Amino acid sequence: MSGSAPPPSRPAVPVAGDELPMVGQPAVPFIEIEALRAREFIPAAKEALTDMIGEQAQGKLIRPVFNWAGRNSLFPLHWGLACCAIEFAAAFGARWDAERFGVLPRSSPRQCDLLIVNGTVTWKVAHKLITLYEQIPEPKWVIAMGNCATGGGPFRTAYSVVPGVDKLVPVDVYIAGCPPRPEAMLDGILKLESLIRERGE
Amino acid sequence: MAASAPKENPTNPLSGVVRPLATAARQFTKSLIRPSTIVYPYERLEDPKFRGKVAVASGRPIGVGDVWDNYRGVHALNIATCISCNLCAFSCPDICIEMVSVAGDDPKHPKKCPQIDYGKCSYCGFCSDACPEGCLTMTTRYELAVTKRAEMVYSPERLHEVFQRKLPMNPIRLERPANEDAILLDAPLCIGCNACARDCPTKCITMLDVPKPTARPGEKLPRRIWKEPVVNDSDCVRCGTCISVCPKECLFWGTHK
Amino acid sequence: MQPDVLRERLGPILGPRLLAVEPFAGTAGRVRFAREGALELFRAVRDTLGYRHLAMVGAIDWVDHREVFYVAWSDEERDYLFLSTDLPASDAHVESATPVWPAANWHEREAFEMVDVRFDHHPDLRHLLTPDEYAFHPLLRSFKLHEPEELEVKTRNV
Amino acid sequence: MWINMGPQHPMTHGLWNLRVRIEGEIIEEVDPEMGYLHRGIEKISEDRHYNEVITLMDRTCYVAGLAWEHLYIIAAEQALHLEPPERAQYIRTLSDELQRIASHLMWYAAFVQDIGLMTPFLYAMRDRDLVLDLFQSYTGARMTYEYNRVGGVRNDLPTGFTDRTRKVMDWIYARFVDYDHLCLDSDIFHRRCDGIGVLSARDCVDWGVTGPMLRSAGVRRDLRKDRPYAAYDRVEFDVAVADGADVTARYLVRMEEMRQAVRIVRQTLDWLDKNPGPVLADRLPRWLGAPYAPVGREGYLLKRNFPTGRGFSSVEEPHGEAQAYVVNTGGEHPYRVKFRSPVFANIAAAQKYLPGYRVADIPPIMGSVDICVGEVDR
Amino acid sequence: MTGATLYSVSAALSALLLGAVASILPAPVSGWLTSADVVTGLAVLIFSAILLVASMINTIMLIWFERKMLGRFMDRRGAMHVGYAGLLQNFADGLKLFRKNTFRPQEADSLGFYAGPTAYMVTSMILFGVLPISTGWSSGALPLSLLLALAIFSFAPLFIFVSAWSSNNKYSLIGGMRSAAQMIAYEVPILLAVVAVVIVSGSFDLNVIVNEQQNYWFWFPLLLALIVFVAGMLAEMERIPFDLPEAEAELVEGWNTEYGGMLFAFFMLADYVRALIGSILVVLLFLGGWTMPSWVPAAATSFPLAGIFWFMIKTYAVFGLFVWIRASLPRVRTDQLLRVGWNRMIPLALLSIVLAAVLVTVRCLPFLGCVPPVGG
Repeated sequence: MSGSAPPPSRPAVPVAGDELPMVGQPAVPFIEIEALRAREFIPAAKEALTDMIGEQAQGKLIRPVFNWAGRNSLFPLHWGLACCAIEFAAAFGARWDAERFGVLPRSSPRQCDLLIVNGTVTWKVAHKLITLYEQIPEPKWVIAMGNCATGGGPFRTAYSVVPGVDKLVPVDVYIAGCPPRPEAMLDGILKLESLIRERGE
Repeated sequence: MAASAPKENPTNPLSGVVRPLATAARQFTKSLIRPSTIVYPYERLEDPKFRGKVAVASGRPIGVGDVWDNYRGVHALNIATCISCNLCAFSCPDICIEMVSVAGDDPKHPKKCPQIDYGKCSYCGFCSDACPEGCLTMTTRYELAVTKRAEMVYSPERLHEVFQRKLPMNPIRLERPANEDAILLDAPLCIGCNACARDCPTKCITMLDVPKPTARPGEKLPRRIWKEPVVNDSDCVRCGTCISVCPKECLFWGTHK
Repeated sequence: MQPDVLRERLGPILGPRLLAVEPFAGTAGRVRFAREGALELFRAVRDTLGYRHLAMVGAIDWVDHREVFYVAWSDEERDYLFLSTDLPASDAHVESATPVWPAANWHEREAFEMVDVRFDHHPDLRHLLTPDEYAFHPLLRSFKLHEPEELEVKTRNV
Repeated sequence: MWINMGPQHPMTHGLWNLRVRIEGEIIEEVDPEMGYLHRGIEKISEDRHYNEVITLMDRTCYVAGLAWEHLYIIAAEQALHLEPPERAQYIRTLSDELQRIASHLMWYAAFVQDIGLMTPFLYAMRDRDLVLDLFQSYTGARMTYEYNRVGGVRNDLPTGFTDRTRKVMDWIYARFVDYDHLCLDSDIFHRRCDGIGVLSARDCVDWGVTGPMLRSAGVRRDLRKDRPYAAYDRVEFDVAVADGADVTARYLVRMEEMRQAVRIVRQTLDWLDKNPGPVLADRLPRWLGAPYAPVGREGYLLKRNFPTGRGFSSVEEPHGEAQAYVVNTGGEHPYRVKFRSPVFANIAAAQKYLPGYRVADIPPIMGSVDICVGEVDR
Repeated sequence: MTGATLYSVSAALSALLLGAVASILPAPVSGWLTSADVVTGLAVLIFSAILLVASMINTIMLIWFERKMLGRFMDRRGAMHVGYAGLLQNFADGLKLFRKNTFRPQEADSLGFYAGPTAYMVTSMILFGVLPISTGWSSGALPLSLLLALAIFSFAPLFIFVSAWSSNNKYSLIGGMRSAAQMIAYEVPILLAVVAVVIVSGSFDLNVIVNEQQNYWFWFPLLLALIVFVAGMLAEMERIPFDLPEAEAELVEGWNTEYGGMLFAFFMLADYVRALIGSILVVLLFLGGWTMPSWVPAAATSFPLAGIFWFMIKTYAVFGLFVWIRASLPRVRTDQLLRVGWNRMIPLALLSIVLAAVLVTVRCLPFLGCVPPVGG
């Protein structure tokens, strides 16, 4: 208790526990979002079913189902490299909540499908990155998040930095940004989903 | 109040379990109807409805609106007003801007405009700060996921497309301060070749005649055109193009006495 | 602590090995010393003057010679003290400060790998940041970074 | 048995490797291995203009970018003999303190995960995003700000900023109670964190440990008080000190620092409301007024002589005391830039505060150190 | 609560099926096919198939329930975009893991590596055959069904340890050892807490235990035993605050660090199967199973499948409690966990036995009514 200073000045606005005074209008109402999603869900489901039936006609019943499963449950490796890792974490925070898309970070590469390279890759860590990539079982994808992973970023002239992670492992989606916003990362994951849908596995 | 570490565990097992449970439960009841998640593809913080406000859901803030005016995303380039001064490329710390030719009116002297590689850009805004004409600005666009590395390179035309989309742009323009620095001429070295006046992006250099001195006996006059550049300081954007094209290195930075 | 006070108190201990004490904004002063007196100076600075906390050790390559600098903090003076010594580039070594300040350990390892200054009697002088195989010292002026254009060419062939 | 924790391990919060020798579950010896994120920032800085180094500073410490910009800027201004206007000083103070809140919230989010608490991570990230929104509204980016310039700051605060900031501060100040309910009032939290990772004040000083780790050992040392920079001599606040030197004490210190930061932010906001003015120094060398004309890479400055100088700065960034040393030899690039990160020393002391505890104690102890590998490796 | 039960339905189905098949077959075979033993055998098969599918779907929905509920505790939404409200998310996860490459690390022991997760999964799933969900759920009376359930339930640590040891990873090994130590330490208090229930109800048969709770549920008189049982179950299920074997922060993923693909899905699924079974046991032993107290209006207890309906409601509520605890408490340390297990939980459980004995002796409780005669 050595500080014994007066308690910090109380806020002038009545805090009343925790409510922040409402400045603007409420955000998009819950019902509206649900309606939007429902409106989108029905055509999407219809389309998916038509796709499946079409594929089935070609004698491929199972593949579209697994494709659907694979693209909707991408487990990224829980690995923070540098700056982008903070935005990576923020995307799993309450505001953006990447888990909505079934993206759930796992700590062991054996249980992942997706390697998100979120930061600068140095030559010292390069072979470890390759090992981790190899430990991910097939089918697997790689996202180069941010400019350092894409091409070395501001550090690409340095002696210790790999100028782009595509020199080490094949990259499926590049996300530009320094660092990309969490929305941009989610956009990259959605792009990967559509890529899997087009390309198969 | 200065913090003070307790000597022993001040909580007892019962309240030490109940208090956290109660806190979590309180949050649960609050977020039951509307958690503070922004449903990203459907809701975006840069939507006008959030602008100028603290976005609120169920009485809780989920984001501060009005933050997008200043955001540094993809550039927008107005090719029409670009003067090819090269300042953006010079000021880029990451060397991601390259001046490339765009198809223009004059096929003989194509205009050079910036091409930006977003795989290298660090979005620092130095280029748009340096742009003297305000034709290169940064917009709020940030979704840049591509499947091929080459798609990250935005040609001037593509940047112009972004400009035409009329996205919200960074409104904070910096005042160009009174600048004492000027292009000075080391007159005896000049040969009057007109290179500076020809390449000046703002055409603020005019070549004025200088009187041809009469040669004294024994003295050999230099072979040159008897003109000298004069810089109009109020129009000059201080891009330094003239200095770099000068074959005799007779132009330099300085201040008027 | 003013520079002249520093000179008065350090002078008798170091003698001629104390080269100069210059004022340096933001610190109590910049003490320049010859490397032979390193350990005595460190001890004196820590025990006599009370600069118990070593904040930073670094090295600069001045092409013809190398400079090693130490920054220490005193809780009583509430100020930093800047020590620096010049070493010839051909034979850059100085006594390690680890016996006096344990905190110097990693700083000296870093200075060793970056600017190629050897610290005598250092307990564990190996690379800290770069892999052990790196034979070059990046922060030497003679070491040049890749040119960006050159890098493009180089990586395109990979 | 030696086990490697890292470079890919949930405990590390960054790219480093903690090699631990254990006997049963007891730690016998540790050997931190750094350098996996060494990007040569000091070397690259030698090839950049004074203002362009700022873009590297944000990436050096990615959780406290503005504090590191401030650190570099003070040293660079001293080396270049420039003085920023007073309003810029206040804005920098404001930025530093907002950054302290954001950084400590990030620390809190990472730390609670280390002891197995899942929920507060989300709460802290949610509230941190509000602070980042404030940053975005005046610097234009969430994490890499590029806001400070040699001689001031880039732009003034936008209209309505102070009101918004006050509201967000009120909200966050009320949230700290929730955080304490989930941690400090939890019996298991005390069982996990009390009395582990003890590093006495004497060892702290010997090993160069600074920041909340030092203050948790009862040492009242804060550069903002001892050696005020920017506008810290004109605002009122208290130094958060705790005794115990363990993980709980560090938690208390950081929580108190966030409260004090809110206090400082409110004071600077009041001052900024009343005192408009310029935010960038008038007479900058042409090549420093970044927006106005860069100097180019070919060296147009050769025909002019600029003053030389050395700059040394030291600021209290969220992790501790950071130092910068900038040598200006009259060129357009700094001759040498040297940074010292507080985390560098705090990790180096791991061989002092880890042995003797259990493997399960490593995450809370290392979590309480608040590691940002970017600034250690640079 | 009479009428069609799951077993009677499957018996009828079996008889129908066999009758149809027998009608087109010659006499000796058809006679054998329609004999009581064969019909019963097929009925059991059908019964278990239905049970398996139902419990699988239930487990997967339980994961969805946890993810959504955890999301609300954390002020976020949880899985949401796969299927409506994320209902299909876990099916996608399961299918994806099924599709992934199965592999074995080079140094891993082949037998243990493959057998461990499989056996873990199977022993967990078998339990559903033992636990009664509603009246007449299973045909035969199992007089010692509670003991059987607990015996199978506590079999799992062995397989965890086997798979952890055979995957040849330091983190797995530490996790496996922790898991074994922790499960053994919490076996004893769980059994002792169960003894209290057995004393009051007078039987090891779960059906009887539930029927004993017609008048009042056991949670109130046996609150102490309930607390011990829930804490022990948390440890058995390896959930926060007792999820040390998988402690993410220090042991990367604990004993399943080296597992991926289908084997990992086995672990994941078996974990939630165990969580479901833990909740079911709590409901059966302390919350009256499928019964409702007599003061509840008859309309609420007599509609078709009311027993299963109430049972599921209670099970999910209990599981919600586990999620709530997970959302708000940190993880304890191994030594603390074991100390609490041996030094605190066992005395508490012993005390609860004494209380149960007193209860049986006194027989009547104020406001609650009397205990039915022992063995009834």
